Amino acid sequence: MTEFLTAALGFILAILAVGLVRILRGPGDADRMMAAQLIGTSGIAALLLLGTVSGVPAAVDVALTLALLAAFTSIAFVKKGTARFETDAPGSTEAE
Amino acid sequence: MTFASMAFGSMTFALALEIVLAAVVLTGAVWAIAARETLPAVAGFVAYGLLLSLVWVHLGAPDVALTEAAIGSGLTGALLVGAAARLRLSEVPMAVEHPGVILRMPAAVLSVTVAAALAASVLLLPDPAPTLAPSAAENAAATSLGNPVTNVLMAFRAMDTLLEKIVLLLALIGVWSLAPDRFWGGRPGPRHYADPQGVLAFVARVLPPVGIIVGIYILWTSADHPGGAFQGGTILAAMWLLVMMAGLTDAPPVGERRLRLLLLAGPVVFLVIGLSGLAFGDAFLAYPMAYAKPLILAIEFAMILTIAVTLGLLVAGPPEREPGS
Amino acid sequence: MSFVLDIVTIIAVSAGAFFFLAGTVGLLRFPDTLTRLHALTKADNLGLGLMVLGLLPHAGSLRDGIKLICVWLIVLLAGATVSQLIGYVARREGSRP
Amino acid sequence: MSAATVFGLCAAVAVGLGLYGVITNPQPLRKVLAFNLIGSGVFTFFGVVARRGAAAGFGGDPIPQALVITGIVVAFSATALAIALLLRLFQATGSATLRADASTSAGSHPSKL
Repeated sequence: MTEFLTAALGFILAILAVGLVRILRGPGDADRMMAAQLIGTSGIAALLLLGTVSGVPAAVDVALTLALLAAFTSIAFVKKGTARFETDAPGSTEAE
Repeated sequence: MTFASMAFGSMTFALALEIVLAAVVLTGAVWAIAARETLPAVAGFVAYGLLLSLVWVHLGAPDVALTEAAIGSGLTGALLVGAAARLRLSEVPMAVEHPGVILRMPAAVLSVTVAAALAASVLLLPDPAPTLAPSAAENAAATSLGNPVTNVLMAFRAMDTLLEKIVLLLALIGVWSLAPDRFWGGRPGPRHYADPQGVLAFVARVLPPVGIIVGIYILWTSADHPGGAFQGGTILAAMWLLVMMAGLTDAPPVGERRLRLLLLAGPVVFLVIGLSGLAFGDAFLAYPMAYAKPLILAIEFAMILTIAVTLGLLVAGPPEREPGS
Repeated sequence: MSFVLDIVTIIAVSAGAFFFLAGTVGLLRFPDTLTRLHALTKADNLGLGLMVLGLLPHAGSLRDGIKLICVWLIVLLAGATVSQLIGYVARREGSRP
Repeated sequence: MSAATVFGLCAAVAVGLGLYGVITNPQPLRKVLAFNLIGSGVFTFFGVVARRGAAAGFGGDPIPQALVITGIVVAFSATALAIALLLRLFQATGSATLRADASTSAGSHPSKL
């Protein structure tokens, strides 16, 4: 069973790497944000698998923290990353 | 070693996984350095931090994994994103400044040398490794806490933790002191606005209650399981910042008395308990054996509030609006 | 009993991995931003949900099981929100191919 | 080769990458980011030392682990301070460059920093 879960973990890590490439290439902000979202979710999945594989039950607590902080950071990304559309951030009023 | 009990075949399987994990971590790191624009670089850094917390879990350090996930990746990421968004204007002329080969070559040589020296020292680490784990285990009974890391942070090396709290406050004073005189005492950062019926306002109403429960749980469980006031406090800070980002609340004026009291609560409780150790016990920060656990929990509960407020204000930045506006 | 649970784990984790794969392929290959967003939500909601389902039999205690489900619910809520915000960004950018 | 060794080498590379970024990247914000990378590499190195010291039923030596937790928090406060300085520089001079000759280019009011 451990072997199967380890293989699944390797697979998820590979997916995460693909997401990394996607952020690098873009092209648009929206695509980058989507890739970041995918990285967050697959990172959490990898963490849960890793906790089971290496026998660290506290990995679930780490996953809880990560889920909350990933939500916070993605929202910050989407909000601040697009601040040029908004009016609430001085210094970021560049034209589209 | 988790995998030591397995057959040789699985051993290489586990090793392959570790190499894959290390490779993905380094992909994030390369990209945080090499990306042309700042925002993708920050995204790379956040992904790197996320993966690093997997590494920490694998290294048998879930306490550090929690800290890395919460502060190292999440909150630092939010801080960098905010700064990157504000500096976007200045990015265009910066591209011209890119250093030439003359600077890059020696820099590369230096970096490779440092990395090689570190790698060599990893390979040459003494065997058997020196460790203080047995003495940490022997003295664990003194506090009746089950989590060795909390023991080290709150009892054996409590002085470090107290000073670290003071470093956080000093950093906040440093950030605030950068405000122009006319804004002193005002509210930090710009006021955020969002559609009160929108999705951002919705999530800022639903997620924080969950986050507050998780944050307090992470603190509560730290007596016997991985967790702690920093990790819990960071979650609380993130939830507070989320509510601010959605425009549901505004950052408090930095001159407010209640805010100042909250900022001082943690270090003061810590100091008072530490000094009473001097009076009733053997030394500064020595807890009487029978009350060690309740005292440590009292300090941690006072600290989680202070940490949450301090971290939140550090991300919010210096005051940018005139007091009373 | 443990054999049945192992089967559940293998099926659910494999299915979860499949949805992650599908989401990623969609993110790479679909023609425009909004369809890519559609692909992404599959990985988010179903992929992680199935993974959590598959790992539930391995949870050490009831508390760990509840926490696992909480992780999924938080990701679900955050994913739904962020997807909407990304959709807004995509509309502002115009649907670039 | 054990898990500790693999991640130790990973930490060494992260420090090298961060150092390169600090030296070569002209943007101060990217320097701050690269400096954080160096920091996390050093922390991982500590984690490897802690892992190798696993004894007495603990997954690792708790003392370096506690040191790293303190380190991460201090690194965060230093980063927050650096970014506040940087944003103030941007506010005061209209640009966020470290070049001495560029500091007056678009200045609104060279403030008392």
